[in-house]
Amino acid sequence: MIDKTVTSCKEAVASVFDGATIMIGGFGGPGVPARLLEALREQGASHLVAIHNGGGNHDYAFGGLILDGRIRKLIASFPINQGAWAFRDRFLKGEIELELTPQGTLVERIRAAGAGLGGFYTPTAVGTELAAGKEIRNIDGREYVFETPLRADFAFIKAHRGDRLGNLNYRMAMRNFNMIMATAAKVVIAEVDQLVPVGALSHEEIHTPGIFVDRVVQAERHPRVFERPQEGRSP
Amino acid sequence: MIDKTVTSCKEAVASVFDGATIMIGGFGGPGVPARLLEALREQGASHLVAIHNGGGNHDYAFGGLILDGRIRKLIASFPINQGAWAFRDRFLKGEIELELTPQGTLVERIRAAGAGLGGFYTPTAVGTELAAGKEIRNIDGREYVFETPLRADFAFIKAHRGDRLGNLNYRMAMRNFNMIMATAAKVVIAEVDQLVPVGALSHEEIHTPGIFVDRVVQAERHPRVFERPQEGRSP
Amino acid sequence: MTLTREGIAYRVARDLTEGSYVNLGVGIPSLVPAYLPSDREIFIHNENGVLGVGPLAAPGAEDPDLVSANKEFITLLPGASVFDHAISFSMIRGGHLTHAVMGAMEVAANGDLANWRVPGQKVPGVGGAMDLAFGVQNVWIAMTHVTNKGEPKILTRCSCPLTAPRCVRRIFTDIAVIDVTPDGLMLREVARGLEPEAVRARTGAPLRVADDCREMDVPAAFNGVQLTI
Amino acid sequence: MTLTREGIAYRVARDLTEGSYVNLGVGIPSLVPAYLPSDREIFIHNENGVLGVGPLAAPGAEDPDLVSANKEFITLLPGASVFDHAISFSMIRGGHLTHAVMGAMEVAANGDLANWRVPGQKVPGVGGAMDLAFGVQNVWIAMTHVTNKGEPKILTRCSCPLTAPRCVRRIFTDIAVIDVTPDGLMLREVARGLEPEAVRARTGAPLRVADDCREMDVPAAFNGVQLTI
Repeated sequence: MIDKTVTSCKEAVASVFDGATIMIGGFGGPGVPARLLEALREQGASHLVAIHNGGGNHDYAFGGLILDGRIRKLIASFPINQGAWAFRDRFLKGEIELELTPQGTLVERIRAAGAGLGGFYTPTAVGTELAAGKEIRNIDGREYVFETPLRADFAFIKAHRGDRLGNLNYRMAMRNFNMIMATAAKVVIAEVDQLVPVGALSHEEIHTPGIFVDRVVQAERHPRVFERPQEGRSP
Repeated sequence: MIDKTVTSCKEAVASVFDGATIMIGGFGGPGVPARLLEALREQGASHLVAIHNGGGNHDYAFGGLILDGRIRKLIASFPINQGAWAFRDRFLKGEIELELTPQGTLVERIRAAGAGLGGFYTPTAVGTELAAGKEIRNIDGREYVFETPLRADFAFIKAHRGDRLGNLNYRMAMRNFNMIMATAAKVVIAEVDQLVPVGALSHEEIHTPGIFVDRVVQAERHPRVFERPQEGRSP
Repeated sequence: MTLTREGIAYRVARDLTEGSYVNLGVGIPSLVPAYLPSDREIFIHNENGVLGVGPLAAPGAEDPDLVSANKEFITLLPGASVFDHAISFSMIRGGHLTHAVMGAMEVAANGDLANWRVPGQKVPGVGGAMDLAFGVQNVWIAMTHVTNKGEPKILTRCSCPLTAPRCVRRIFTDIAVIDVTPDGLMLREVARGLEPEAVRARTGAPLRVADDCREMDVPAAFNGVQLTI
Repeated sequence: MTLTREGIAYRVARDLTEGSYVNLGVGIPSLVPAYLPSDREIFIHNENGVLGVGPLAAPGAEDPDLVSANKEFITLLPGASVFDHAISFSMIRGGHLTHAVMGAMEVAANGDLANWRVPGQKVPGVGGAMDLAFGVQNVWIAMTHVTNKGEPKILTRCSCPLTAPRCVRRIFTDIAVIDVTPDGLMLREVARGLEPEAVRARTGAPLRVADDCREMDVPAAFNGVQLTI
């Protein structure tokens, strides 16, 4: 019998290695795998490359990993959210590298990896500094910039319900990056609010089919994800 | 008050013009907008370019349009399904043009149009006759073929439930091409089994948000979509 | 008389027609929903995967899984939908949203927009700003006409890094409504009691005055400060 | 002794380990589910957007919205999911499926596969065959070893149009199991009572015999016809 569940976040993240590339889902509080990230702080892996929309919040979860000096490089669209002071500090000291990419390009690059594509042309950023040095191509009279797939060794994602086959269901705005990141990493680890028996999720409410998921762990929500708005966004 | 519903399939397809490009959803019986297609047969537009996975079934719906000589060109992956004798006849007589594309490339090209991308690189078909004459690019040691977006003037799609805002919900295997085609045409027309009040579909079971949909019409299922397997596929 | 920030938001709201699908940025644009006419169905999109956003959640009634792109706890209207980031940015980049209303640091006469990065800003962040500026059908700007120092923000050419070239269609400020046309900037409306010249004096690019240029129709409650020409 | 078509399907099923995600083509591959060991959880994928396919629907119990890629009415197992074509082909092309089992017209010693178009076929159709051949982790072929005319289908080089180059990993036929290795074809198993030479005689490419080459372990019920060497 297949059983992708593991009994603790500690066990779920045990195989993360120094230098690994990790995708981290979530946008604001919804869909942030905060318990997995806390477990990774305990676990100790460092020199990590993180792919995440923002720059982490304060001193816990992803913010905590940055604070602890465990992230070598961040690929993100908006690392200047209000709570990202740890990132700001390290970035200004030159202790963390940043690859800035527009949010839609970020998710599309991740999707390209998950979908087996070699790259794509997007109009976003043509003629701006974020396209500097990149290939520009005129297609049917419009200019596009070439973007490449983003892959990872691990994806940390968060869903509402999950079963032992790895099937996942999300509530409300939890899907955000989680659904796409689940397709683009070698090892996909899902933190869920609730483990349910196989068949409890209807065929139609499985948003991430188990084929994409390697480990599932049930964890009570980290209390700080309920905090009031901690992040801003660009205008 | 927004009301995207129309009262008949006849009204729903009235604006289709000669020479229009039309995407047609469905795979086998599930998700085939057969009533819209029958209405289009009545409506009379011709010299149409159709984008559909198969070659139509027998003498009704898309098969009927082909039989009637209304399709100038077909972009498809598998126009040799068992019921596609009308396509076969016209193709062999040189009366219909065929652009053959692998099934995954077909849906990805449609998605690219809907997502505002200029094109993408796929590994599928490299080194085969379906990539002949196309741009090949080596990316990170693997070869890919460049594919361009596929747009349409109209998309005919089929969902299970829909509301006046154009929100759509699909049952089981109905999603197939419908969800993607809904993003890639100027006018998206949805045939639904059941019109429901706004709010009857939960936020999470809306698969195609109304933003993508222009017209919704309730129609009883065409009886022939319940027929036993009419199509084959490649090995 | 200038408009207050709320007045600018009110004026933007007047131009959003029934059936608009709108992404609203932070700042003045975020004030727009309060002024949408109740008899028009308009859908607010948030790039984190929601369409059909309602009012902010009442204290104590927050759903932890439901925040805006600005990370505030929100509610959803009937008919609202949730989806992932890939679909959300397909809506944006694919041209499905009818409007994006954003703030700006600078707008150029040709529609160039600069609103993502102040020159010299040490930590950059772009979020969805570029995707919106490149993808949405109508990019509208809602901002004060001049900077805190009184310098024009509407210019012949942007000096800040661009968000997107030639993307802005309409500019709503505290003293004017200006369209970006193929022939340059066109003044459509001026704030109450102001002459077109007063707008021109505060604009850093040539400004033509539309034949039917008129006074903005905004309630007096939104009056800001008296301007000296 | 050759294997029947069911025997080939049975032999394929033995090699599908627990947790496999498998797309099965028409013909012999479509017979595989009947022989999957009941103590292994294996997920059947259909490219039209279902994962976790169960047995065909009983007559009278068909769900009109649920067909296989071959357009037969199917059932779903607990834990099965449905999705759109974009996600379905992400699974395929993105390398998420562990196995694709397909028929073939020709397989070359380097793993080239030809199974989509007979030369001279007047109306072409490719369906998902190329996506599967390019994308799936393990492309396995299940076919008769030779054509109806007795000509080898395993060749030094394919003469039919390719589905994908260098994609086949393992070939299951009515007389042999052959791996495609970087060093060419490797005979792993032969049908009961046959010598490797008998397989070699029916193979149009060099065939090395594995040190541990053994007789296929398939019940006698699947015995086909007696072969003369």
